Amino acid sequence: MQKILYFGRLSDVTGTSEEMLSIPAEIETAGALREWLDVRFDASGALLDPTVRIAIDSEITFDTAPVGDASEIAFMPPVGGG
Amino acid sequence: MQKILYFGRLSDVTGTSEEMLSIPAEIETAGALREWLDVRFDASGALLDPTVRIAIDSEITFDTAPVGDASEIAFMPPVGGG
Amino acid sequence: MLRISGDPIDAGLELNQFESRAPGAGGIVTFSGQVRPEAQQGEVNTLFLQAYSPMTEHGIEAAIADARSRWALDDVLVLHRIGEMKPGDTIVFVAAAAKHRRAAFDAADFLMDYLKTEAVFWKKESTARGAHWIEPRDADYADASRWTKKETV
Amino acid sequence: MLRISGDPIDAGLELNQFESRAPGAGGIVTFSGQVRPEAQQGEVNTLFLQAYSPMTEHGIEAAIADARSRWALDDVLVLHRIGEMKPGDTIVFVAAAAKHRRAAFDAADFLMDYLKTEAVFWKKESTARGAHWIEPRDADYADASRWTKKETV
Repeated sequence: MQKILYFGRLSDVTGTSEEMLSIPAEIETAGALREWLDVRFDASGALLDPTVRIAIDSEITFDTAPVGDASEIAFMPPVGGG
Repeated sequence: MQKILYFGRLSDVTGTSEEMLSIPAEIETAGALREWLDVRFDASGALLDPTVRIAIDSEITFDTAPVGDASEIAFMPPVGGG
Repeated sequence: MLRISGDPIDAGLELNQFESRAPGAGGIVTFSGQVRPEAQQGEVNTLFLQAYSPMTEHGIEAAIADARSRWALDDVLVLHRIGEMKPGDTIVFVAAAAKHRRAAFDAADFLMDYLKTEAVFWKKESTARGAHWIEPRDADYADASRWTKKETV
Repeated sequence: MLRISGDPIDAGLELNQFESRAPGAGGIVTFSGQVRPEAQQGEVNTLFLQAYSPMTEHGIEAAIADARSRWALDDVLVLHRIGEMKPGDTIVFVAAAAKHRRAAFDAADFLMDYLKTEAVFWKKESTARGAHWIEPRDADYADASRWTKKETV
């Protein structure tokens, strides 16, 4: 089980800001996870938007990063400051 | 009688920060008053220093300004801010 | 020092505590920001601010370290409120103490530019027309770019 | 608003009162200056500050009016202490409230430059070596000249 976080407007799309998930073994990268979750939530590409960054265990990463060993994966729309 | 004010380091020279004075009729201008007071206080030119400005009734003025009608004459060393 | 919390910020109390921690510093500059009553889409009822701990903290701490490396500062304080707020509530409080007031002004200014543009926060405004997440403003980016420009020009 | 007084300044209290007068302003920048413990001639025992009323007030009020004409400000407050003070005492407190933080920062900065260089005050430091009147510093003049340079360059 891995923790997935959806920040900002993404939580409106997913209906949750946080969930525990068993990511299928064939989903190996952050990029593949984006696509799989976008279909799962019927998000119409909201998770595919290139301005949405993915953080693995609190480090911003690229779509090529492996997700297998991650304990926390966060989807982050552009941050607007406070 | 006219009120004379000595600000900042000038009060160390004159020994007072404020006095009421009858200025002799022949002392007609601010410049003449400077010279007369410098002698009177044995101030060795402290009141003649060109950086010392004279204000008549709260208005900075020149040495040529008449002092006869002034109610308050102030001797002001350079202001250093707060 | 950094504190991110859902509790209300009492700017005056914080200033006095900061002042007593840095006695005789010379000068203290503070910025306190309030939730604005007016939004792009009408009058604000509430503002909701979301952080991602510890990423938000790490980013602000890096900005504080950057400010300390740029200016001779005796002390720095950043307080940021998260969660639900009302118009007029203090959302951010920054204080910088330095012997020279120029350093204190520049550091507070610099930290505010970071906090308003790059800090890891997401915010949602609720008005009579509903709630919407706020995207970054161009003017904020222009402010933040002042600091890097200084190095290259 | 301007107040010159021999009473101690409570910066935190003043900030909270200022904030409640300008609710929802967007941003408030404050500067509080403390009497420094070290002087050119050793450790400061006391600082004595002298004003010339109403000339001192008129000068500061003109600077406030100038700041209001340069930047869109919601409110401005200048407090200056006079008489005898000890190191660590707050000698000056400036607050500027504006919708845009850049205006609040610039106005507070501008007013401090005026207060530290052109304001009609005379000050005397007392140290173990005796008392002496302080003359203007060149660095302060350089700060104040920034504002006129902006208009001519």
